[in-house]
Amino acid sequence: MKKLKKIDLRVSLAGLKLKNPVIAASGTFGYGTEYTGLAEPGDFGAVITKTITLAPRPGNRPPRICETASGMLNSIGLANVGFEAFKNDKLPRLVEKKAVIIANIAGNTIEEYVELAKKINKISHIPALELNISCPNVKQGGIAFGTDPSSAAALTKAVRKVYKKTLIVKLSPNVSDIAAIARAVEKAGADALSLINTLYGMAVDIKKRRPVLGNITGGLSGPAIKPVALYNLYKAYHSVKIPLIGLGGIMDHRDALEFLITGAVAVQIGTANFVNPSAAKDILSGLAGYCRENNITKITKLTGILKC
Amino acid sequence: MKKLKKIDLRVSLAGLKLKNPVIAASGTFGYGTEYTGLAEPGDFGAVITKTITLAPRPGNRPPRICETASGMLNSIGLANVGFEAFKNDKLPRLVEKKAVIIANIAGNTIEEYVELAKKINKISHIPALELNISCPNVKQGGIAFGTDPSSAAALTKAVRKVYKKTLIVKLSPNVSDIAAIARAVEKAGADALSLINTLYGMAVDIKKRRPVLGNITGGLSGPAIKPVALYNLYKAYHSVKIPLIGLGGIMDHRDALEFLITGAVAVQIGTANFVNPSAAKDILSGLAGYCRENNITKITKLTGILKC
Amino acid sequence: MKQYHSIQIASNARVSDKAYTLSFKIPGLAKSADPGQFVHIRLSPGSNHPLLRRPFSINDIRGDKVEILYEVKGSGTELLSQISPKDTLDVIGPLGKGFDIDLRKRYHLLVAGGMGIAPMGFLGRRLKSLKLKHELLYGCRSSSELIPSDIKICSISSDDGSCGKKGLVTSLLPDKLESCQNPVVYACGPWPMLKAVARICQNKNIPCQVSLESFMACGVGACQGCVVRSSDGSYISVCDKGPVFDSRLIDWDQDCVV
Amino acid sequence: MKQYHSIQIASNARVSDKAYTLSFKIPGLAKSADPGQFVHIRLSPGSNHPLLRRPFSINDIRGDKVEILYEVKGSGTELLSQISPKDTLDVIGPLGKGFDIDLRKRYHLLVAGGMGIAPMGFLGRRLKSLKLKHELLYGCRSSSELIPSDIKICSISSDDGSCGKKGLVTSLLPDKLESCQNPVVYACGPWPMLKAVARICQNKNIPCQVSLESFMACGVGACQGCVVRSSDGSYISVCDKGPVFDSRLIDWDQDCVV
Ligand SMILES: Cc1cc2nc3c(=O)[nH]c(=O)nc-3n(C[C@H](O)[C@H](O)[C@H](O)COP(=O)(O)OP(=O)(O)OC[C@H]3O[C@@H](n4cnc5c(N)ncnc54)[C@H](O)[C@@H]3O)c2cc1C
Ligand SMILES: Cc1cc2nc3c(=O)[nH]c(=O)nc-3n(C[C@H](O)[C@H](O)[C@H](O)COP(=O)(O)OP(=O)(O)OC[C@H]3O[C@@H](n4cnc5c(N)ncnc54)[C@H](O)[C@@H]3O)c2cc1C
Ligand SMILES: Cc1cc2nc3c(=O)[nH]c(=O)nc-3n(C[C@H](O)[C@H](O)[C@H](O)COP(=O)(O)O)c2cc1C
Ligand SMILES: Cc1cc2nc3c(=O)[nH]c(=O)nc-3n(C[C@H](O)[C@H](O)[C@H](O)COP(=O)(O)O)c2cc1C
Ligand code: FES
Ligand code: FES
Repeated sequence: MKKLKKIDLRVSLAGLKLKNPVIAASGTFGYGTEYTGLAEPGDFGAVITKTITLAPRPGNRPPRICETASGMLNSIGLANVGFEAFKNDKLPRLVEKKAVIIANIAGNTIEEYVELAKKINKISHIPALELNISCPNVKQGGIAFGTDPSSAAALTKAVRKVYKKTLIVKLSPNVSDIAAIARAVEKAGADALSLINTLYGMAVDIKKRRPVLGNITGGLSGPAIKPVALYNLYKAYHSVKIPLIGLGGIMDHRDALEFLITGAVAVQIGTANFVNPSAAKDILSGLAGYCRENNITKITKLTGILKC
Repeated sequence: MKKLKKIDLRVSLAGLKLKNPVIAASGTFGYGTEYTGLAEPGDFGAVITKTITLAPRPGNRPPRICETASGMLNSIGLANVGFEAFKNDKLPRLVEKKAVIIANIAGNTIEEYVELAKKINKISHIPALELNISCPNVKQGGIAFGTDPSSAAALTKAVRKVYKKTLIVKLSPNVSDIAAIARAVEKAGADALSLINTLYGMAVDIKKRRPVLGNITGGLSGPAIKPVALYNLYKAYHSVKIPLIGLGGIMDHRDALEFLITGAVAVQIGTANFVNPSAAKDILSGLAGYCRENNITKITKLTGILKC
Repeated sequence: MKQYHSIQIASNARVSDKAYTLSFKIPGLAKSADPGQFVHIRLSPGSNHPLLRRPFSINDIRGDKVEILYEVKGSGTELLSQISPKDTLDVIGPLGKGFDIDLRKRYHLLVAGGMGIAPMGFLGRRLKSLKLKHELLYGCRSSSELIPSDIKICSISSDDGSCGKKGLVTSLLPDKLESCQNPVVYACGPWPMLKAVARICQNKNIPCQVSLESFMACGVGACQGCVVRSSDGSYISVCDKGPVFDSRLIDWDQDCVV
Repeated sequence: MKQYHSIQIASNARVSDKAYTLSFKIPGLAKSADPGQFVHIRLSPGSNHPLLRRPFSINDIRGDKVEILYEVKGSGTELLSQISPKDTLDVIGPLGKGFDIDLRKRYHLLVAGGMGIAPMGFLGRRLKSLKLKHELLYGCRSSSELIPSDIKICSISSDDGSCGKKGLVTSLLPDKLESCQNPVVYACGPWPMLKAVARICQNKNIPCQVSLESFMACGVGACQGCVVRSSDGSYISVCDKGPVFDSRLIDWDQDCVV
């Protein structure tokens, strides 16, 4: 038997070096320690925290999740312990795990984002920040930052001013023209983009004649949205030069390959963590196997090789 | 055994009377006669034709379809015989079937829509028109009419001027704010709205490292998009007063009930026709059964009874 | 907790109208589980239909075999009922916080409604091995839904009177509680039943533990998808803080989640 | 064409490394089908996984039994291979335009590559009953993929030389065509093979009919999803205008669709 060649799985996101391209998506891997025994932060190239806000948030009324055809809806409502408790209680335990930590944050106003970004900037254990810009912007009348290029740009610019490390902006697919948002955010100083967040969705309980979710509507994730995610990635890849992180419905290494080939430097795993906590490990060995079979020595060679 | 009560399945769409609320969606029931032996136009409350354009269109290069998780992508590219051949060759055969016919049209410019609408207006066998506003508006730099409230309104207004019968506008889900589009179109004179058309999507063949579709991207339909369709319907229902026709992923009567309860007066069946040509008949008997079990004598009583 | 891939099914047999018991051999899980804990099962490994795992209480542990007792409710459990011993499952467990057995209590009353019988087999066996006096108060809709149990039954009720006393299991509870000394109650069943049991116990100042249900995604406290409202108004996740809670911790005025 | 719900499977048996034959009884379909036509099968009625139907040529008709021959390619055919006689399918058929048998031709040559053998059983039987002289030229990758056939075989080829002549089936074709009078060719197999067969026949001015594959949704000409480019540059739907076409009607310079 031939000796297995070692595949170089390292990737770099605008200076942020990761040992592999598989990242845990925000909100699906908690604060990094909940899966102990099933999956470890160190299995991933990086772990993105649940969205953190300045003050703790209780989240939305239950039920908060519901299965749909090849997908799930969630209306967690950014439930989180708030920045202080994150820093004091959650972070130290995650730091022990020696994984690359990316903090994901959200705010109701640009000021809130900026304040949080400043605080995160000071934490030496956190080398990168992901902005969740898909939450309602109260000041702008309920329109999310993520759906308007100029608001997205203004937000990114303001955060860029105070945040000195790797700045990732996570885009919403609930837009007509992802390219416009991607370009605006790139120009405003983002180092990388993650796409996509969940699609707006809803489900109805026909027996109770009520929405299944306590919050009425929620965000759709899982295999059902993979085609939409790939479409958005494809459009963004042809609009910006900064590195892209693809996500949405990735369950196995074949899914991950679709994203890499379309233009992603790295991928995030969300819903798959619930279904199969060893998804990251399985995907990594699948990626290595694919590279081996195809005589590819570095995973970065796959990015954007789509022939159109 | 108790005698089965007869359920009144009739619905009315701004004056257009249908014997039942299950309509064949554009592009999935051809010109109405292709399914002969499997399904008849008369099985439906109405049949919506494949989108018709002024000139015939060859459509996009193959492959044009691809299965995805609980869904399918299509990039047919509005392939159709064009208005003249439709009127002379296709329509007479459909008219023989004695079903309510709704013509679906598209154009590259407002002028093209208007010209087509005028021609359709003269055809006595066609009592209603559905505008497909999800195709690129060349004049406005490639932005689809369906994703910009003011373009959508301008188009609707122009068609409204020349079209005297029931005018339905079919909305795209590829927007951030469906309510804004719905309101704009209502104000511009639409009699009813259909929602949703397909979501933008893409799939990659990892062996060939090529998009699966010849056209690279396509439209996503089927059960995967049902949560997105319900969300858009819910938002539109709380924004406009005109009747709504719901569609997107309806496969059985339980799906149809979710749409009716959320606010639809009628529903359209698209992808389900491919999977099960007797879907319409099955859905209708399922709806009647549900009404019977729940002591509902008229299907119209279900519309919008969602408790939030 | 651990994830066990490709677990071969040992048996899958019907035990009543709609209920089945399924067993599989996982020595590690069998050894470490406590009554009231649950397993989170991926019903069709390798496929994504259904997508999410389904949580089931551990009904019993026999040697290194783990047994669950389930009712066919929707498409997932329908699929499970058709699985045969040559098929495999992907099982995560043991998960959650089980019953907290108070050794000082003189009388341990198990109250089960319908499929709420599921965790009681394991709890009864544990109480027995601890030589703690225990009995089961068991309510079901009808005799056809009655599931045989090893535990000593003190009373049975059924909605239609086809077995035991006609009526709700909660109607038997007050008398029972009167007749015994220093009791503790462990309850599992539908939300309205748990609510009634909790109220009765709280009124009598009798400690009561309830096992709750909720839609679940991760099963480990990461997603916050499975929360219920607690009596202090905050939300608590059922999968890791429960599924067994002190009944006083729950806000019983909220709508039932599942 | 008709839709046949809940069709019980009569048999589903492996016939080679990756190929299976599946049969079911549908008298109406058996009576009305012609060689080259196909059935459109919903693999899991009641579930939407997979969502779309899968098209399969009719391999043979025996009495009122319809038989298909299929290869496991992806998840749909994998599922099909696991289906047992107690399961049911939902079948639409017969669909499409089959082979156009020209009764004036003296020699009917069937050319099959790989699973292209599928429609040939039925075609051979029809030619036999019409007392028309016919033979099969059959190429496969290797003997392990060879599928037994009733038709008189004139030559076999295999890519690896494990059976018949080593090489492509198309390399045997020119000689064969030289040696016979007034022939017609019916071909089914992978696109590159069909392209080669078409070229050879067109060069010799020998009529050639090819059975094409394409992704399909409706199967009845309604969706325009299954088109290929024809030699005049227009798109034609494979499901209703084909799957069998006069080879001159096809633009052989396009990429293979499936
Ligand atoms: C901790 C815990 C222990 C449980 N133990 C048992 C048990 O021992 N025996 C038993 O029969 N049932 C038990 N259940 C309930 C069981 O999980 C559901 O009946 C099952 O998930 C239904 O799946 P389905 O696909 O058949 O139903 P679906 O068709 O999905 O839905 C039917 C109903 O099942 C419930 N349900 C669906 N998905 C979930 C989910 N992910 N999490 C929770 N509930 C869901 C909902 O109430 C839903 O309305 C338990 C639930 C929890 C949370
Ligand atoms: C008219 C016609 C007759 C056919 N007859 C036979 C036959 O007799 N025996 C046989 O083994 N195969 C036949 N095929 C091919 C067969 O339909 C595919 O192999 C099958 O659909 C693959 O399904 P899957 O789910 O296993 O594969 P998937 O996992 O879906 O994909 C594997 C490959 O199968 C093909 N495929 C997938 N979906 C479709 C679809 N909806 N329509 C067409 N191709 C698809 C694609 O090439 C795809 O790359 C025929 C195809 C056509 C169009
Ligand atoms: C239960 C749940 C909670 C989530 N919470 C967050 C969050 O707090 N912040 C965020 O940016 N994205 C959040 N997401 C979105 C995911 O990070 C991801 O963008 C989305 O689920 C699509 O990827 P997937 O299909 O792989 O899950 C959440 C998703 C789920 C399912
Ligand atoms: C193959 C295919 C072709 C379609 N063609 C059209 C079309 O010509 N015009 C149009 O308005 N919608 C078209 N649609 C969209 C459907 O009418 C419908 O809006 C969409 O498929 C969502 O419904 P479904 O999930 O029930 O299929 C097409 C959809 C499919 C799948
Ligand atoms: S199911 Fe994820 S926190 Fe309980
Ligand atoms: S599959 Fe629909 S036209 Fe051929």
